[in-house]
Amino acid sequence: MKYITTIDEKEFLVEIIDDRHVSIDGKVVEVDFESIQEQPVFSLIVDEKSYEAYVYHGEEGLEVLVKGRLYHSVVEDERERRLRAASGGAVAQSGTLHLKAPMPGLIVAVSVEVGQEVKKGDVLLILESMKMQNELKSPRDGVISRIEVGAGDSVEQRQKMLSIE
Amino acid sequence: MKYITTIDEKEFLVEIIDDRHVSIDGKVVEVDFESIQEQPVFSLIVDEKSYEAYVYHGEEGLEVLVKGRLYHSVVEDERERRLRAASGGAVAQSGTLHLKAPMPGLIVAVSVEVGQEVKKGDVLLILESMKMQNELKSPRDGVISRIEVGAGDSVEQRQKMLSIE
Amino acid sequence: MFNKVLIANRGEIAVRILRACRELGLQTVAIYSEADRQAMHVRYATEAYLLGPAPSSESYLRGDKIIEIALKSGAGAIHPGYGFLAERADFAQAVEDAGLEFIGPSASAIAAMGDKAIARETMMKAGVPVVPGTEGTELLSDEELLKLAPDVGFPLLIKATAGGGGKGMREVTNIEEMPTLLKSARREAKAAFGDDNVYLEKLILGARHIEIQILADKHGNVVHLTERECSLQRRHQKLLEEAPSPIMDDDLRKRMGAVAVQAGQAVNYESAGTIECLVDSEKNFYFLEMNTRLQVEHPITELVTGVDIVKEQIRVARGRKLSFAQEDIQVKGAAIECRINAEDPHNNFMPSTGRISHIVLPSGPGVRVDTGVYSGFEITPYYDSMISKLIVWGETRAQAILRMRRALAEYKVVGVRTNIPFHQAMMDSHRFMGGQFDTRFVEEEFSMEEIVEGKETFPDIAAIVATLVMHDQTERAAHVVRRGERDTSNWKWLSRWERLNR
Amino acid sequence: MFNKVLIANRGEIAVRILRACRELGLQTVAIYSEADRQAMHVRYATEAYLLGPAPSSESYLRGDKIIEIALKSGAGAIHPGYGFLAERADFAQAVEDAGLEFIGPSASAIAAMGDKAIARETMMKAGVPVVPGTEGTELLSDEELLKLAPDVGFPLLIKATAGGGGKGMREVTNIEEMPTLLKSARREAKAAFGDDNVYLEKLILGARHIEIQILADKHGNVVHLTERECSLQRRHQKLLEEAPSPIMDDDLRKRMGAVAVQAGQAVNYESAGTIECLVDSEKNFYFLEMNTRLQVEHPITELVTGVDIVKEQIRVARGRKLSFAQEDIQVKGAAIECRINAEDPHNNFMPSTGRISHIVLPSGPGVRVDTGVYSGFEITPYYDSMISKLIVWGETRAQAILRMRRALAEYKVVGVRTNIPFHQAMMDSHRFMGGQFDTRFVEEEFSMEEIVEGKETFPDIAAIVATLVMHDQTERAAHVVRRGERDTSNWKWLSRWERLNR
Repeated sequence: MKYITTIDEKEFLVEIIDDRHVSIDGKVVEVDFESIQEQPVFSLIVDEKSYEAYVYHGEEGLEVLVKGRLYHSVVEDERERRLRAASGGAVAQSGTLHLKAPMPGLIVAVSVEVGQEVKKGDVLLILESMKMQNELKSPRDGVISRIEVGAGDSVEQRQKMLSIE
Repeated sequence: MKYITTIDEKEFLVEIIDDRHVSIDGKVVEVDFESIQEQPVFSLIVDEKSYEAYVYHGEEGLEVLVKGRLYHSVVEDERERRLRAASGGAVAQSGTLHLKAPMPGLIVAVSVEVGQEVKKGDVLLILESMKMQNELKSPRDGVISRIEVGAGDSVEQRQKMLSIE
Repeated sequence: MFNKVLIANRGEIAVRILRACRELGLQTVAIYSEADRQAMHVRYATEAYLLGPAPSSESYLRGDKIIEIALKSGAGAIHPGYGFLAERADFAQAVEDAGLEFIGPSASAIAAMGDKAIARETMMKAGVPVVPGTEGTELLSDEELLKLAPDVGFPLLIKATAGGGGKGMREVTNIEEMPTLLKSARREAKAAFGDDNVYLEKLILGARHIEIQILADKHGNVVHLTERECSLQRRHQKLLEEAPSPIMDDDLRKRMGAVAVQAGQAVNYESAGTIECLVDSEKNFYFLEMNTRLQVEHPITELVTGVDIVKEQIRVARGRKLSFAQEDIQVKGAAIECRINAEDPHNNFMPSTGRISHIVLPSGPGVRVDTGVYSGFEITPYYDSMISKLIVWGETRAQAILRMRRALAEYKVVGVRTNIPFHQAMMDSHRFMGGQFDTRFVEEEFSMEEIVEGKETFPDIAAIVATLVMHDQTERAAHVVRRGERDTSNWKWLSRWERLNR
Repeated sequence: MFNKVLIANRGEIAVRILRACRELGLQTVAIYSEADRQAMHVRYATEAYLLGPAPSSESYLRGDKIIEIALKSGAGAIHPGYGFLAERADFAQAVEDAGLEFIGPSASAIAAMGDKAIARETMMKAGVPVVPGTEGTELLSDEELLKLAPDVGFPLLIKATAGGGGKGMREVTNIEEMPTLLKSARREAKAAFGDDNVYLEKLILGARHIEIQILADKHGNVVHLTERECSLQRRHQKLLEEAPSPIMDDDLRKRMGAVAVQAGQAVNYESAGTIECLVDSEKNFYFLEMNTRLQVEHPITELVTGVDIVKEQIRVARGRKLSFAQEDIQVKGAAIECRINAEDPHNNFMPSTGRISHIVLPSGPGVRVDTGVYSGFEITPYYDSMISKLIVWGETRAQAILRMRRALAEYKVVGVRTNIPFHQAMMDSHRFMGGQFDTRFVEEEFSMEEIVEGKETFPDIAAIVATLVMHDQTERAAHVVRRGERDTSNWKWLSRWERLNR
């Protein structure tokens, strides 16, 4: 079985040969992979090097914690990859982005207006939660197309707050 | 719903009135019972006294750990109780008792013979396991009716070793 | 003398105090909001009483209700912990008026020292140097503060008079931005302390934040337990503390200790308290404020002095004399505390809410964890984001740093983001290792990304793990594998894991 | 100088050593049997190598294979931990012959001190009092031992010459029972150490078992780290240790310390070692044996002296001088260790195997847990039953006892029985609290049942909990309740819990 696995924007071609062998980018390695009972923890021994991985489902794909660093992964098999390629691939990137509340809280201030151009990193609004004021920044360049909240509003977790075209 | 709950040989009549009320031996108490997420742990607040209980399935019934002490419980509803009473109740007590290996190990010695009378607490055999020699004692008075293992035998966990009539 | 203590707090500090009570053989009463029914402090206490809904203003800040519960339960004393009602003189007074023991200083000491403006004046009168700022103790309006600001000089700080922990604090670089900052400082102070009064203080650049722990009994004994180094802050929130301070010398320690004891004596102080100072590069120190309560970072002092500060607080509240004298206090080794917050250090330290699906705490030699969370704990947006404190001791500062690295590597939290990577980067920072930092270091000079960049990464390992996990999941879904006790598949899968993560 | 260490052990001690290596910045190599593939030490190490099947004789006792792995992996040193190969002179020699560093004493020191009979002779020659027994160093047959027994006098002990930890030890009250006991002692010794030689020793009644920790470097420095009290034993297995000993005084400590250092010097000792003594009621002491390795109970010494014994072992193995001198060693406070074994104290301490379905470790001030187990860990019958060590420190012995009570109450193990109730009863025992006990106390005078009997019990609470849990389970089964995210039932049920326990 062949997979295209993306780790933080870097692609790996991973083929599962049998229970003890995997090839990664064409290189065959011997793997000893074990799920730890009752825990979301896996032990992987590759060429006698021991790795402990904590794995959980993130927004898209699995989050993998290895040696203190968190890796975001997307695993696709060849069919999935072809389907995505056919449908235009990275189209979502340039479409509308909805800024959702990362946690419930109170809108302290909205720093932008509809129609305003924003750069990646610009502060869009301030959300008060956990007794802290948190600046929410734009994840990319764009134009504010819609604002659905105002200062003083309470928002629920994942509530849409504004949109960027 | 009414239950007869036996805790270490003491019987309690427990009636569940509603989500917040239970009567125990006729006395109504207010209970706040909560299961702790992801853990076999329950929090019970009765009359503002706080109890934390660890609960798991034992050989028969639930084992309940409260304030450092383990309680063996058997919970029966009225129907179960009637059925058991009809079938003779404590008959098993005086029937044949099979001594099973509490863990895998090696039989070092068998201290009794078939036909021998034994008292509760007499050593029946010695099982070596976890690098220790463990004396297995008779759980009650009786006569050895059958011996299925000998010195030098390896036994599996829960393997029948001998029987007491 | 009381034998039952009500703990008017939640989270790790409630558990910390419960442990101290248990070690003293005292009965305990926990209080909880609706959001905290499953919390460790509720399960750990002898008794537990519901306070009210989740928001602090309806639960942990309801002093009236708390006193009512103390009386009803027969608790003879109330320990306020830190935050919430800990530095409210009116609460301390109400506790006393109800005939209960407040485990902390007297209401008058809290009023004198807890109000930052009055404290500054008290210290100035006693001849202790203070950071220049708005003198006087009257409450000032925005208009008055704007008028006084140029005299204090920019940059300056707006600080909450009832404050602590950086809440209600704002840095001001010019008069133009001041009105807006005053407004937000007052709002934050109101939310945190129920009091929106603020004052101004000159910002001393290049300074270190060093504080002295004191303990005092009802018999006039005041002893200091040496210093803590607390310069590593972000938005005026301490992130990491250590004892002793890398810049400390015997002379400075003696001088600062003497001032701290003097400050305590000036207000007939009782219980634990902390004198916070700024120390400039010439080792001049300025009184900043006194925290009339237990500090978050008290454990590092416990580790280097061997004194259990919380137990000592309770002992002196019961009328006992301090169990040690000044000459008994010796600093041994070095201790570091990392505050583990549910915040994403890769995303501007955004708080992270949700359920901790799995947690592994570090353990072993020289490692202490104070926490109130567990696998299954839900982090709500109602309270602050600190989920635990990781504290280590080492024979030397270098060994403490190496041990902290080891402990951070063992600490695993699944389900929410934490600032563990920040602390790991800090432990690798040459500036930190060299002890070369001031209060602006974290915000202005420290780059987590830079330090992380140089480290070895394992994207290939992550790729193999992710692929094997997904592969197995897909296989299972396709074949509907029977789940027996023994699964011969090598990358066997746990149903719990699947359920947890779906 | 080596930078990579192979740890030739498993369980808590492997994790302990791995932590020390990590804190020293050293790479680590773990070895494991087929039963230990999921073990913490495997996941914790930089590298991990499979040794063989579960039985020790095919895995952790395979010295040849372990040296081969060390060479293959590039490890420059081997730390043997305790048990297994730790006191095998032939293994230490083979390690040295392979050009590797053995983190422990030289093969000749192990041979001189590790063999109990030779050790006795060495000590006698040095003028140190020893417990009377079969003198001489030749290996004795059953016939010879039976002939010598009356001279030694009854009661006496059969002890394994390669022994330690009570394995292969038998108490003999008369000549008639001796042949059988010799046989079983030899069998146990063979299984534990691969060597079935035994010797005889007079049983001193009313004695306390007190041992002195020493540390020595390659430069001739030998320092003692004061004593540990280890009298609380059952079947010659230590159950609970403390430091300092309640009977110790400065003079006795000085005398015993001097003898311990002298013993180390007599064999050019290097690394950590322990001189075990019996101390009678007149405070006369007799050399019993020397353990030429790290002891299970080393952490209590670490807590009262501040010295990290394992790190120090590694440092001296790298050729460094000891980081302290005799005069730097001061005892501060008191420490207690409870060995947490998977044994049922209510059922004759029968070992308990099976899966730990849930475990909660105590934490907070003054508490240390050294362990290799976790929720989900399977306890197999292949290795010993100790699953962890709970160690506490207190400012005084009384405070350490109170803290241990608190920690034991926090320690929860679900799925297997443990001896926690035994330790709880011991902490409540007046004899223990008064420090009034000898090596026979646990077996002959201590009754767990008696102590437990006086305690308040909560059968009604257990009844309510059990009933609510069963009721809910039945309801669910009957109605096939849909499992949504939010369950409005007040005694909601977790599917994981059900699965775990079915």
